[in-house]
Amino acid sequence: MRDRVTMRPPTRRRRPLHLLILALLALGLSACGDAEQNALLPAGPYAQEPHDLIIPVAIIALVVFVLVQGLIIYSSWRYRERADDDGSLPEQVHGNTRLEIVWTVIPALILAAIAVPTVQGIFSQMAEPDDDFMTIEVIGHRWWFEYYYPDHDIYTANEMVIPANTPVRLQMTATDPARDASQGVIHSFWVPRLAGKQDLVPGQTTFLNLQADEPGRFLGMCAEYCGLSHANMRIRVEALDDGDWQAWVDNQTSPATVPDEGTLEARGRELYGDLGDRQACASCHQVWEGDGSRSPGQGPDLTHLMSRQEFAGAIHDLDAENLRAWLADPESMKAMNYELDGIGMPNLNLTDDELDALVAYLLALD
Amino acid sequence: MSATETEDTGTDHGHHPTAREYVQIAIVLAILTALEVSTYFFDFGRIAIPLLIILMAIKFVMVAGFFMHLRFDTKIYSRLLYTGLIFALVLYSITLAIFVFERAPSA
Amino acid sequence: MAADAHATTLGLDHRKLAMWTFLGSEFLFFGAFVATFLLYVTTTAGGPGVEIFDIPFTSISSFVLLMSSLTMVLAHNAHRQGDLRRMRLWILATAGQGAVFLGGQVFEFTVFVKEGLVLTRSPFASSFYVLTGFHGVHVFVGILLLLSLYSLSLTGKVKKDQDLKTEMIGLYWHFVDIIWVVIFTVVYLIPEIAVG
Amino acid sequence: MSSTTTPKLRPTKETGVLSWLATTDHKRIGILYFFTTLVFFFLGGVESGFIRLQLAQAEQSVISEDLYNQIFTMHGITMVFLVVMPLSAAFFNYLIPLMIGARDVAFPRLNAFSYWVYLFGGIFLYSSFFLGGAPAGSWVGYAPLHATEGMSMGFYAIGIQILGLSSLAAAVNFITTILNMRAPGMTFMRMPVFIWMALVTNFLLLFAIPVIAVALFMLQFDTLYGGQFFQPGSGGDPILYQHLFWLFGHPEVYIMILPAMGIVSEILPVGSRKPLFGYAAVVFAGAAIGFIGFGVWAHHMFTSAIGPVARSAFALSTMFIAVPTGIKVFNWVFTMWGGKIRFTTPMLFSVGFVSMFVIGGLSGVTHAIVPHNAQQHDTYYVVAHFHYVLFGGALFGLIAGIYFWFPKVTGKLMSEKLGKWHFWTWLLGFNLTFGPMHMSGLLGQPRRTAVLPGELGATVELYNLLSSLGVIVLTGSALVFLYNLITSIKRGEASGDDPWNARTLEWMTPSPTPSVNFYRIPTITHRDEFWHRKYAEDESGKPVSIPAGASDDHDSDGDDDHAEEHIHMPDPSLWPFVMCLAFFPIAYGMLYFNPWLFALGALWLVVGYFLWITEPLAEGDDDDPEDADDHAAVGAAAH
Repeated sequence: MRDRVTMRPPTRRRRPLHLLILALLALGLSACGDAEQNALLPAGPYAQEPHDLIIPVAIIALVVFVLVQGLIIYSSWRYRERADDDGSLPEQVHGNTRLEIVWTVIPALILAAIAVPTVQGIFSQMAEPDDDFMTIEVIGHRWWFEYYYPDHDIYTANEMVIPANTPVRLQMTATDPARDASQGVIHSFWVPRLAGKQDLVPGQTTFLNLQADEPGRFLGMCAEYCGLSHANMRIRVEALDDGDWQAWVDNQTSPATVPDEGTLEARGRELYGDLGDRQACASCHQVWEGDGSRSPGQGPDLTHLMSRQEFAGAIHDLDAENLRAWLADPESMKAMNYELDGIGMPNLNLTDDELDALVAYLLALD
Repeated sequence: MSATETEDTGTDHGHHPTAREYVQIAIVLAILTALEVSTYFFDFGRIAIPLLIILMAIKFVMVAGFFMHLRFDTKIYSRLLYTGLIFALVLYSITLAIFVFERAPSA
Repeated sequence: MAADAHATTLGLDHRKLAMWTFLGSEFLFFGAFVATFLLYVTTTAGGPGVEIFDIPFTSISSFVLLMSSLTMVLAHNAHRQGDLRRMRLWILATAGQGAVFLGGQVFEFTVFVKEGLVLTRSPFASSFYVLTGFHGVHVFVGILLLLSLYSLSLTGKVKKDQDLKTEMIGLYWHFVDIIWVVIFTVVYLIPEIAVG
Repeated sequence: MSSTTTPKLRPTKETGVLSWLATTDHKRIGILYFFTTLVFFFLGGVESGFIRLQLAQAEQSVISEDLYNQIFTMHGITMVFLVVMPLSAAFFNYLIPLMIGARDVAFPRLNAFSYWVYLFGGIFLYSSFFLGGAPAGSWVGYAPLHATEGMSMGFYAIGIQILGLSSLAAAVNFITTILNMRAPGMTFMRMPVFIWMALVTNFLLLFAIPVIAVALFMLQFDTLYGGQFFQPGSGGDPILYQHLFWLFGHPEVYIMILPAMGIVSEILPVGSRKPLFGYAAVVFAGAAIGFIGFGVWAHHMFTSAIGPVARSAFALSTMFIAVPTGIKVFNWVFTMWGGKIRFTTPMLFSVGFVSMFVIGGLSGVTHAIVPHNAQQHDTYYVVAHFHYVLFGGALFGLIAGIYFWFPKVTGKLMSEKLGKWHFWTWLLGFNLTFGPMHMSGLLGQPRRTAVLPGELGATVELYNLLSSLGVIVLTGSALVFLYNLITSIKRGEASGDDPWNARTLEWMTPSPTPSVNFYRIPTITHRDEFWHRKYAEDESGKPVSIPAGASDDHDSDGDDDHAEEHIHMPDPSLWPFVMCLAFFPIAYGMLYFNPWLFALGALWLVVGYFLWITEPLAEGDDDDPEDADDHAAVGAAAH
């Protein structure tokens, strides 16, 4: 039979195809200067390894793709019935055992070759980093991420700050019922340029390694559907060089600013602690002013709120206007249904005066 | 209208146990059950659990083989039943093994 | 018997083949519940665990169910010999034993609930009740089938030569019994030794 | 039972609504399945329209997050459970008896039961839109999120349970039919590949449906009655749900694709006018896919809480399953090789199937690269992948089947001109919609998000816009198809009995198929029996036409003179329909925890069952009531 057309080992064609892939990728990347969430642009070893695994596989897949599609198109064209056909039927070929063996064995060999580095990669991705690493605890809430730095006793939300060039091991779980009235659900932590994703499971601990080689801001999102506002549960990772990192730690470990008596900010601080018959901010949030230990509430820690750039699941820039709109009517800023399920930020029916004071206070928490 | 498969034709299996044989089987089953229950009252030590599993398997095969006529019927029935059983055993064993040995993805 | 008016490819009756096919799939059904129970056998959330089981009591009701398989097969035996009267007797005996088993289960559940093991108490409680409960539902359906067979044979709708009908219900009944053989060992006896 | 009653051919003129409600004719049930899936396909398509409208541009809010979540969930459920699976069932119903030379399925009333359960399950699911909101938790319904969401997820748990019951009953029925009702001489290795794939598919259903049934029962208990199966607060393990779901869910993928593979394996030889290349290899590869398909489930959980050994093992099994898949693809291509291909519409869709499926298969292999799977998982890359498998694969194959067997059902041809328009716009629209998703996924776009985040960048936005434009093309294409379908039913060109010069038994009967299927059951001596009755082979393997009537066993003419006497066709019965109505009170009773409603339904079910088994029969009937009841009771007994 015509058994010439079989799979050729892909190695011989690697070079031009590699170029082709790179060209395609370049096309994909050309317009995205702002693509900090691009899995094809690894910025650290834990994103680099999967990337280096997938590229050769993609090349092999592309070879197979071209070959098979070529075969389909060629045989469609070559063996189509022509206008001048005599109407006779073609030879009734039933099969060819040798060919069957060929296209069983060759794919099996290719897959076996891919399997070895895959398994190695699985173990090296999941193992503890060899070098000294920093642990950060990640807790998935609906719908925001909380970070706790056990070495420094720091709580923060939405934006995770890490030192560049240091391996970080995330120790992750989802809200437990003791902490949060609402049931914890599964989330997934995904910052594509730093690492692949790993689910956060309530009641269990999972781990994820990541590392940024250079200072920079890296974007990510929750990648496991977690309910109403899943789309609004975003992640920012800010990698800082040593100096900035130290400054950040120093700031975070210091108590919150207490505004001077008589100022608008001080009025805001009062309201923060007491809103009369309405739920006080302090019943869910924490502003640590130096006394006692830090213990988080149901909502994000606000001690150094203004050291962050974004809020509300990192979907809004942290500025006076947005803060005010958020306090006035949270559900217009982010999909939530507090009345129904108690998840998210309630509408406290604040008056204009109260809004002014609270916003002023929050803006002072730097 | 003959069947063309290699499997035997017709369900008119050669043997049907008599009522007396059924009772004898039931007595054996009763004795095995008594043995099973005795593990609760007496300490069998480390052999208790293997023993229970073996007794369970024997009872299983006896009920299926005699009361359900599997021993005397066409093999197709056995294959259907035991395919399901083996699928269930293998799949759920793997699942439980993952829970026991592979629960948390820590190194 | 098989092969009524039409010859079939395998020479088997459709109904019997279908029943065995269905029974094969039932293993996957009960297997999932048993696996869940095993996973949660110690997950009691501070509530009652396997020590709550009353092995002597369950042994008796298990024994009753096991013996109902004997009466079932005797019913089929009688029907095969064309003795509808004796068949009906054994059918009633089988259904009666099934009812005793179910009664025992209801009693067992009631006692457990009084001792604080309610469905919502823990994963252990949920998996125990749902596993044994679904088995109970199978027994209940079996009883319904037996009673329908009984009444249909009274009205002459099940005839002397239609022992396949009895055999089919018997297959189902024995299967439900087999499942209990497994449950009795895996859910009651072994955890009692290993955990309790 | 006996056949002592007078010889009678079943009356063919049965019209009116009642005749459809009472039908037990596998062909009519197949037609019912077909048109029902069309309706659900329309609904699922509208839902996808909303999804693409919302994501056409970044940070849009055409519909609210809540509604978006409901819509993408219902899109998935609809397309999987209410379109692709039942559309396959439509083909099973119509074709299995015809292709194995039987007059009906083993249990005609159980067959009707399956259809009505499916229809009512679908209606129940969709009623959620009017009863407080549809399920909003994706088609997987992961716990614990969905174990806490109350009513809407109750619709999910109970609705899919009902649909599963339909599939399970159908699986038992079809397995019995295929094993036990083949025409004399039709050995396993003479069965058409479609029948083989139907057999494998139904075994997959048989063993997979009980697993999802358990998962859904647990979800239902957690959601509605305070069960603790997946509640982490009391030690429940949410990962258990994932295991159970995917123990079903992965075989489910093959349940959806194998029938289409079977269809294509029938059409490619006819279009190429030579036999299927490597029949045995294709059959065994299909069986192997089905078997291995049970051993790869955890590859949907590579980013979940499972350890490295499990990840490695499932990576290997996942790669392994690519081998039999590849075998099939190469055999299809070599079926075309050396043929004289007539590119009719069914042939175009079949070749399109192979081509698009290869893309989906290759991206599937990349998922097995676990470290990188952690990047792809739950992104649009995955969305692209499974649409290439299920849309480019299953749906292309099924549409090929529609064009191919349309003449069999109606005796008319669908318009080739419109068919070609349909194919090329379908191919274009499909690739435009789903091709860019590969890239948008790798560039960081997660799936199941109600907004397209602007921060993903202009490239991702562009790709999303292209995807949304693709849906417009697909919509136009679907309208062409619909127009073609309706006008061809009304005034299509007469097809004759064998318009494609086909190979398998169903084309031996007149088109449209008479209600008895075969006036005389043929005796099978070859694979591709019908072809061998038309052609002999000379020494060089070239087919030589056998003059009509020369065959010694020529019983294909639609001539009543040769008809067998005592043809026994199943009697119509209303009870399957009436009995299935019980699932409404049962389902709503479970949903609203109303024991009286539930008891009413259970009683209805039991009474219906009694009427079913005691229904007087004109003739002996092979129908079996018992096992239907077992399933029903299992489904009904939720608390």
